[in-house]
Amino acid sequence: MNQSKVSARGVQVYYGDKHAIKDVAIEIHPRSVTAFIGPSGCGKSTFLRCINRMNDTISSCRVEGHIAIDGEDIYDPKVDPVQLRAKVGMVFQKPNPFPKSIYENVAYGPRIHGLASRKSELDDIVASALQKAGLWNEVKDRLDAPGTGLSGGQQQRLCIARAVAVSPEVILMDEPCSALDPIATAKVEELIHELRENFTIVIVTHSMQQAARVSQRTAMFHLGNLVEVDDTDKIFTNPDDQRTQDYIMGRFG
Amino acid sequence: MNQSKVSARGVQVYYGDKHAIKDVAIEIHPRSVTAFIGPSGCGKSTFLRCINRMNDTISSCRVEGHIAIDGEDIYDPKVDPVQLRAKVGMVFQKPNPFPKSIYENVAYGPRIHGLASRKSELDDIVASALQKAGLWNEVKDRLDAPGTGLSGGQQQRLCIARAVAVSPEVILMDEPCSALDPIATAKVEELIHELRENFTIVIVTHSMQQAARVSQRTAMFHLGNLVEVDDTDKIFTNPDDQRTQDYIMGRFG
Amino acid sequence: MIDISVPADRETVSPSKSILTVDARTRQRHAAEARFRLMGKIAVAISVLALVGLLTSILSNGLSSFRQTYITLNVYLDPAKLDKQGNRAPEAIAKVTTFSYAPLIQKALTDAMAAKGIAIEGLNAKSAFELISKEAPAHLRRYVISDPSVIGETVSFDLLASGRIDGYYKDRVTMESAELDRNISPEQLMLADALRQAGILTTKFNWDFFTAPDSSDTRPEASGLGVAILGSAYMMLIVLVLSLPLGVAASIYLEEFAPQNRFTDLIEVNIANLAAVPSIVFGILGLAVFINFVGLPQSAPIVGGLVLTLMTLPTIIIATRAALKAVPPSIRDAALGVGASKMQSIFHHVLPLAMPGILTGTIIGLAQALGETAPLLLIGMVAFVREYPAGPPEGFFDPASALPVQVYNWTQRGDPAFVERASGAIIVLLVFLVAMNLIAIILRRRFERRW
Amino acid sequence: RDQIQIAGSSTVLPYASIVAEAFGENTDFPTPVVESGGSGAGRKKLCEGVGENTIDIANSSSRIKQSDIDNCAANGVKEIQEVRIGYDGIVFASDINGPEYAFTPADWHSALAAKVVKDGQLVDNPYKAWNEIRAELPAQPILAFIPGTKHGTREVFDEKVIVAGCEENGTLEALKAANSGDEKAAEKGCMALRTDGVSVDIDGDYTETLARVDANKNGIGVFGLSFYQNNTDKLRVATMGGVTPSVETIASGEYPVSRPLYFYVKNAHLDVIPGLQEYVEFFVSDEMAGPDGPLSAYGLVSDPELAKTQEAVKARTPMGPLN
Amino acid sequence: MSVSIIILVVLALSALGYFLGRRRALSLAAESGRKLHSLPGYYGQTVALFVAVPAFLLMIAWLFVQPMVIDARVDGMIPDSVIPEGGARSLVISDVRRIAGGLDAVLARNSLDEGALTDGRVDFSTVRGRLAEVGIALGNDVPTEVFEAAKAYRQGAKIGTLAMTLAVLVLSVGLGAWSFTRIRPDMRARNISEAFIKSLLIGSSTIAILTTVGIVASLVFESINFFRMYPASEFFFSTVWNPQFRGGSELGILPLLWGTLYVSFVALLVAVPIGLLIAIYLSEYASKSLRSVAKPAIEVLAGIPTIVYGLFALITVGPFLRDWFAQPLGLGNSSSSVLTAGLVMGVMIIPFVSSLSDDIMNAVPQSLRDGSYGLGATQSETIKKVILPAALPGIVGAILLAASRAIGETMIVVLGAGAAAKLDLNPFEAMTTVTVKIVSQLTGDTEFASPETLVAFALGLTLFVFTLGLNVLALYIVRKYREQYE
Ligand SMILES: Nc1ncnc2c1ncn2[C@@H]1O[C@H](COP(=O)(O)OP(=O)(O)OP(=O)(O)O)[C@@H](O)[C@H]1O
Ligand SMILES: Nc1ncnc2c1ncn2[C@@H]1O[C@H](COP(=O)(O)OP(=O)(O)OP(=O)(O)O)[C@@H](O)[C@H]1O
Ligand SMILES: [Mg+2]
Ligand SMILES: [Mg+2]
Repeated sequence: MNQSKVSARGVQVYYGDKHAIKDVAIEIHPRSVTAFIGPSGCGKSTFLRCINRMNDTISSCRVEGHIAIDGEDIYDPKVDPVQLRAKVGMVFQKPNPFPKSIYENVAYGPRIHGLASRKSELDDIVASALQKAGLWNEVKDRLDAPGTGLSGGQQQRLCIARAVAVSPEVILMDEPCSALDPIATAKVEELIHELRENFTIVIVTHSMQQAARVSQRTAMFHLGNLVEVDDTDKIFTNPDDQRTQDYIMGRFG
Repeated sequence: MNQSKVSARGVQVYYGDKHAIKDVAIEIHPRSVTAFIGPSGCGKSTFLRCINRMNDTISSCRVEGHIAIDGEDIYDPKVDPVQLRAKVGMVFQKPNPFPKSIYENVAYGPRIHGLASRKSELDDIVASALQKAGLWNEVKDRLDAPGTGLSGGQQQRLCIARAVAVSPEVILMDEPCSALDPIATAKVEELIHELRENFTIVIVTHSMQQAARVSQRTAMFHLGNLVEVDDTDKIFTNPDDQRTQDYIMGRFG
Repeated sequence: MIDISVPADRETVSPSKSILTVDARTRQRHAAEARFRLMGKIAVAISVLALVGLLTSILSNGLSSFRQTYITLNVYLDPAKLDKQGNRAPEAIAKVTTFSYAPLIQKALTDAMAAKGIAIEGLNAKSAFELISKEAPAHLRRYVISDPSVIGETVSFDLLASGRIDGYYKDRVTMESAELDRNISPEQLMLADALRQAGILTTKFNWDFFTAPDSSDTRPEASGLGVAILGSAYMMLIVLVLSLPLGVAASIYLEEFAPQNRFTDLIEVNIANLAAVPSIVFGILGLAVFINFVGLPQSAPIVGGLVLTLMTLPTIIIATRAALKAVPPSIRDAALGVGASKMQSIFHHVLPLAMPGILTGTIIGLAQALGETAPLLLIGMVAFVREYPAGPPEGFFDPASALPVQVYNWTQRGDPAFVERASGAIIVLLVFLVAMNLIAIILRRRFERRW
Repeated sequence: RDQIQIAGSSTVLPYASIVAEAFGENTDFPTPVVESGGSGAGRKKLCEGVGENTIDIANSSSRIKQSDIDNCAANGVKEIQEVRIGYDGIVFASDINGPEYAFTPADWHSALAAKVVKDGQLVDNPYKAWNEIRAELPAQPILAFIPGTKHGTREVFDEKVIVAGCEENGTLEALKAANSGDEKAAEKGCMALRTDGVSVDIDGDYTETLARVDANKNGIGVFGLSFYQNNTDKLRVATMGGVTPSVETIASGEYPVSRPLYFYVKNAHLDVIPGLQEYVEFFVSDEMAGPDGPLSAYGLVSDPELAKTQEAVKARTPMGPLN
Repeated sequence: MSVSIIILVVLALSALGYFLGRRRALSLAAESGRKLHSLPGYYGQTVALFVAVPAFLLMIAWLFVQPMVIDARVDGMIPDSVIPEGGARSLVISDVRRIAGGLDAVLARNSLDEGALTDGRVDFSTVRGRLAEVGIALGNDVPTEVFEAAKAYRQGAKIGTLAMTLAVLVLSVGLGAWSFTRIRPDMRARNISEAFIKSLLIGSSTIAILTTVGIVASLVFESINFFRMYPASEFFFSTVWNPQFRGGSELGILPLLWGTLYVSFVALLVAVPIGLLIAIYLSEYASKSLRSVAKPAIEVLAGIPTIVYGLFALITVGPFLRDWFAQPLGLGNSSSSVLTAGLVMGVMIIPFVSSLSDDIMNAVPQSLRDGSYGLGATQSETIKKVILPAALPGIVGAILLAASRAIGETMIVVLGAGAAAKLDLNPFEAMTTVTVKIVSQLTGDTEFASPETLVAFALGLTLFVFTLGLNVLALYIVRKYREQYE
C-alpha cells in the first residue's frame, strides 16, 4: 500500500446528475508509467483531473471517495490544491497555451514557483523544457512569438514543456501525443522514459501501441468503471476481463 | 487536369514574415480520399485552411497563388467565400463546439443552408449526422446538453457530425481522429469510406496506418514544401523522395 | 528576440513534498492570495458601503416626502363669492380667481376651530390660515370649475398643510426653530397640534408626489414629479430605441467588418474621445443641430432624447466593442467552417456571447443618460413646467422636464422643504433606473456563460 | 405652440415661476414654461429671431447689453419691451449660532481685497480675523463665501461693496496714486480679491452657500434676500452700514446692496402667442408684484415705480436705446 | 400625403414584398427543382429592402433638396426694396416660409379650400393679424411681394410634396417589382441583403463621425469669435483664470486643465484599483448568487445623481479631510479640495471600471484558467498573470470610459473642489476643472457675446483636442500590449 504514489478508493464523480466515474479504486506506482485506456467518453480525463483536483474548477462536478498521494488524502480540507498541483502536473487534452510569448508560456510555472533566481537560470529551464518536449528546434528563434500562433502539434508540445518546466513529482498527461507525428511522438515517449526514472507518470492514450511501449501498468476504463488495472504486459497479453480483451482487439466501441 | 476537384498552383502562405507554405502545387481528385502527412508544424493545417479560405480570418495571414475548385479560382474576387465554405466543409484540428446544445451544434449548418423545411426533417439530419460520426449512442438522450460539456473525443466527433450534416462536396478534416479510441476511429474511417463514394475528402493525419487505410492518394509536406504527392500505395511502398521515406520509417523529426 | 541556448541537463530531484504541510514559499504565496482576495472583498465592501451610505442618506432624507400632512375642512362654497350672477355660467365662474377662494377656506378653518373649541392665544385668523397651503384655493377652484353645480354646498376637502407645518411632523421644524423662523410661529405649531388632536390634521401617503406637476417656491408641499416622470420616460424610450441598435450596429461594423487601417483607428480613437466630451457640449450640439437647424421645439423630450442618445452611444459602442473582442476566434471559425456567412456567424454566435458586455454598456449608459442635467440646460428642459405633455408620440414634442432636472431645481430652492422633496425625487429616479435596467440585468444573467 | 416660453436668469426664476403658476391657475391659458440657464443665455435665445421656435420672454438679473440689442436687431427682433419687476436685495449672513456682525463696505474690502492700505502703506492683505480690521467686529477668522464670477450678484457685490469699501477705506486713493492716476486700473485693483482661500467663490447657488456656512461655522455667506427670509432659523443676517436688510429698507434705498431685476418681452410675439400680453400684465399687476403681493412676500422688493411699468406694459412701449 | 404616412405606406409595402418574395422563391424552386442559393427568407428580405431603402433615401434627399430649390425660386421674387434696412435677406425668406405655413393653418382653421386664397373669400389684407390668430409670429407687416412669394412658396411646396410622394412610391414599387421578377433560385439573395445590412452598419458607425463633426463645428464658430476678442496666446499660456463682468478678464486655461488632470487622476486612483478588484472578486471568487446581486447593486452607484455625491463631498468628506488631514499636516484649511472631489468622484465611476472589466474577464476562456491552475498557480497568480493580460484591451476601454466620465463631471467638482482656478500641487487646495467652467460661463449672467461667455466654447474645443491626444496615447498602449487568445 505504502508503495503507491497515488491511491484511490471508491471514487465517484458526478457532473450534475451524470454519474461519470463509478466507484473506481486504483493504485498508481511511483517511478513508473501508468496508462489509462478506454473508449472515448469513458471517464479517463475525468478521473485524471481528479488526481490533481482540476475538477474543482468545474462547478457542476462533484467528487466523492478517497484519493491519496504519498498517503495523504488530497481531498482533505487541510490540503492546499495549489501545492498539490505543483506536485502533480498536468497536460490537458486540448492544448491551451497562454496568449503570451512562447518563452513566457514555459517560464510561467518556474516563475510562480520561484524555481529560478536569475534570468539566466530561467532561460536554462525554458530551453531545457522545450528541448525535452522536442520543440526547441522549431521555436528557438522565435521565442517571443505568441504561443497561440503555433501549429496544433507545436501547441501540444508547448503545453508539455510548460508542465515539465516545473518538475512536478507526478505528471498527468491527457493524450499528449494526439496531434503529433510519429517522430515527435517518439521524442515525447523518450521524455516519458527519462522522466520515469524520478517521477510518476500517468498517461491517457488511445493508441494501444503507445500504451504498450511506454507504460508499465495499464488501467482500462469503460463507461465510468475501472474495468481492470494490471501490468501492461498482462493486460495486453492476457487480460482478465472480456471487455479489455474486446477493446484491445478493437471489437467494441 | 479537368479531372481534379481541387487544383492548386504556386501557393505561398505567409504569417506576417513567416513563410509557412512554399510554392505548393497539388491536384486533388474527386471522389477520393487524399491524406496530408508530414511532421508537426510543416504546414498541413495551413494549406488545408487555404482550400476553403479559412485563412481569411487570420489577419496576419497572406495567401498567394492559385487554387481552383471544379476549375473555378476560389481567390477570385467574385467568389463568395460563404458559398465556397458551404461547398467545402471543414473539421478543425482543435474541436470547437458552439457553446450551445448538442442538437443545436449539428442543426446549425442545415438550418442556415435551408436543408430541412420541417422540424422532423431537421431531427433526421441531426440524428443521421451524429450516427455517422459514431456519437449518436452516447448523446441520444442528452441532445440538449451543452456541446462544451462533452469529453475531448466526443467533441471531436460532434464537430465531424456538424461538418457532415451540411453534406459539403469536399470535406477537409484536420486530424479528425486524434482524440478517438480505435473503435471510434474505425467508425470515422468507415464514414470516410462511405462519403468517398460521393464526395471528395482531404484528411490530415499523423498516423501512417490511417493514411494507408483510408486514402487513395497521399501528400507529404515538409517545412512548408510539398515534398511529394502520389498514390498512397506508391508513397508507402516506393516513395520518390528520400524525406518521405525517412518520415514514413520514422527517421526524422 | 529572446536568444538563449540549451544548457546542460539539470536533474534536480528534490525529496517528495507533503501536500499537507505547507512550505514557506507556498505559505507566502497563499498569504499573497489571501491578501489579494481580501483586497477584493474590501473593494466590494467599500463600494457596497458607499452605496449603502448614499442610499441611507437619500432614503432618510427623502422617504418622508412620500407622506404629507393634510387638513380636512368642510368648506361652504359660497355662491355670493363664486357666482355673483347666480346662473352657474361656466365662463363667469372661470373668471373668479383663487383670491376669492381663500376667504372661504379661512372661514371654514375658523369655523372648524370654533366647533372644536380650539383657541390659541396670540394667533389671529390670518395667521391660522397660514397653516394651509397656498395650493388650497387653486385646488378648490379646479374642483368648482370641473363641476359648477357644487356651488352653494358644503364640501369636505383634504387640503394640504403648509410646508412648515408638514415639516413640523417630519422633525424638520421645531418649536425652537419656529421662534427664529419668520415663516412660522410657535403659536401656529400649537394650533397644528390642537388640530391634530381634533383629528382635523392628518398625515397620509402622498400620491400627489408622483402625479402632480412641479410647483413654485412658495408651495413646496404641492410639488410633484408627474411631468418629470413623463419627460424622463419619453426621453429614455427614445434613448433606448435609438442608442442600443445604433451602438451595436456601429460596433459590429467597426470590430468585425471595417478594414484595419489608419482611418478605422481614427474612428476608434474618435469614439473613445466622444465619451470624454462633457455632456454640456452635447447640449450645445443639440441646440445647434436639433433646435436651430432642424427646427425641433424647445424643451421637448424628443430633443432631449436625441441629445442623450448621442451622449450614450460612445458608452455602448466602447462596451460592445470590448465584448465582441473578447469572444474567441475559434467560435467564429466554427461557424464560418460550416458555411455561415460572416454576418450569420456574428448574429448567431458572436453577438449572443458578447451580450453581457453589451447589456452592461447599456445599463451604464442609460444610468448616465437618466441622471444627466447639463445637456438639458441648453435645450430648455431645465425648466419650470406644469403642463403635462400629451401621450406619445405627440407628447415627444411637448415641453416637459425630467427627473434629474427636478432634483437639480429643487436643490436650488430656498425653502428647506424642497430638500426632502429633492431626495424623494432621487429615490424615484433610482427606482426608475432599476426598473428600467431590470430586464437588462436579468437578460445579462441569462447570457452569461463560460467556455 | 400654445404655451409661453420663458428663459433666463435663475435669480428671476423663482418669481417667474410663482407668477406662471398663478397665471396658469387663474386663466384658461396653459402655464408658461420657465427655463433657467442664465441671463446671458436667456437674452441670447430671445434674440435668436422671431418665430415659434424662439422664446417669448427673457428673464434677466441685469440690464440688457448693447451687444444683445444689436444681435436682436440683426436677427429681426426689433421691438423688445423692458420690464423691471422689482429689486433683489443682497444680504450677508452667518450661522445662527455665531456672533452678530455689523459691517460696513470698508470692512469687506479690507477683509477680501488682495491689497489694502494699512498704516498708510499699500500692503498684501494681512488680516486673518475680523477684529483685526475693526476692533468692534467679533474675533472670528475671516472666511467669506461670495458669488462666483458667473453670477450677476457678483457684479453688484463688486460694485456696491468692494469698490465702495475701497473708496471708503482709502485704498482707492492709494491705488490711484500707484497707477499714476489711472481710475480704471485703480478700480480693477480694488476688485482684485485675495486668493489664499479666505474668499471662496461659489459657482453654485445659495443652497450651496448655505451648506458651506453649515460646514464652516465661522463663514459668512452672501445670499439673496428671499433666500435668507426662507432660512431665518439657520442664518443670522448682518447689518450693512448700520441698516438691517429687509424689503422696506431696500425699497427705501437705505440698505445699499441691491439690484433691479428685469424681463424682456419680444413684442412681435405679443398677439401671436396666446396669453403673452395677459401674462405680462398679470406679472406686473398689483396682486402679483405689488408690495402686498406674493412676490413681495417671497422676498422680491417691490418696485416703487410699478404703476409706470404697468402703463408701459399696457401700451407695449418698446425700450429705447440704452442710456 | 404627409411624411409619416409615406413612411407607413412604404413599410407596409416592404412587408408585403417580404412575403411575396419569399413565396416566389419557394415556388420557383419547387417548379424548377433547383436548389435555392439562399434561405427563402433572404429572397423576401431582398425584395423588402429594395422596396424600402432606396425609397427612404430618396425621400430624405428630397426633403433636403426641395426647400433649397424652392428657396432659390422664391428668392428671385423678392425685390431688394422690401428687405428692411439692416435686415438680412434670409430673414425675409424665413418670413415667407412662416407665412406659407400660416396660410395652411388659416385655411385649415376656417375649413376652406385652395380657392379661397385666390378668389378672396378670406380677407388677407392684414396678413399679420390673420396669421397671429393661428399662432404664427411675424416681426413686421407683410409687403405684397412677400405675400406673393409666400403663395408661390406654398404652391412650390405643394407640388414638391406631391412629386415626392409619387416619386417615392413609384421608386419603391418599381424597385420592388423589379427585384421580385429578378428572383431566380440561383440569385444571391443572402449576399444582397447582407450587403444592405452592412451598409446599414456602416451608416450607424458614421453617426459617431457626424457627431464629432457636429461637435467640432458647433464649437469652432464661437471659438473663433472668442479668439477675435481675446488673444489666443493668453488663453493657452496664461496661468491666471479670473473672469470679470466689466471686461479685462484673464482667461488662462492652464489652471483649469491642471485641475481637470489632477481631479481626474485622483478619481482614477480610487476607481481603478477598487473597480478592478471588484471585477476580479466578482468574476473569479464570488459565488454566483453574490455576483448576481452585487454587480447590479454596484452599478447603481453610476446612476445616483451627481448632486448627491456633491453634497456628500461638501458636507461630509470635505470637512473630514480638512479636520483630520489638511490642518494637522499644515496643508491648508480649505474644506473643498481636489482630494475631496477626486475621492467622491472615484466612488461614482467605480462601476464603469468594475462592471465592464468583469464582463471581459468573464469572457476569458476557462481553458486558460485551467492551464494556469494545472501548473500549480494560485488563483491570484492566475488572475494577475493570465486573465488580466488577456482581458487588457477591454479593461483599458473601461478605464478610459471612467476617465471620460471623470473629466466630464461638474456637480461633484463644484461642490467638492470649489470654483477657484488654481495651479497648485497641494491636493488639499481648492481647484476647479475645465468642464465646470464651461458650464458656469455658459449659464452665467454675463452677456453672450462677451469673451467671458464665449470662452466656454474655446474651453470645450481645447478639452476635445486634449482628450483626443490622451486617447491616441491609450490606443497606442493597448496595441502594444494586446494579447489575443486562441
Ligand atoms: N496564426 C499563426 N501565426 C503565425 N504562425 C503560424 C500560425 N499558425 C501556424 N503558424 C506556423 O506555421 C507553420 C505551419 O503551421 P501549421 O499549423 O500549418 O502546421 P501543421 O502542419 O498543421 O502542424 P501540426 O501537425 O502540428 O498541426 C508552423 O511553423 C506554425 O508555427
Ligand atoms: N463538463 C462536463 N459536464 C458534463 N458532462 C461531462 C463534462 N465533461 C465530461 N462529461 C461527460 O463525462 C463522461 C466522461 O468524460 P471524460 O472527459 O472523462 O471522457 P474521456 O474518457 O476523457 O473521453 P475522451 O477520450 O473522449 O477524451 C463523458 O460522457 C462526458 O460526456
Ligand atoms: Mg478525455
Ligand atoms: Mg495542424
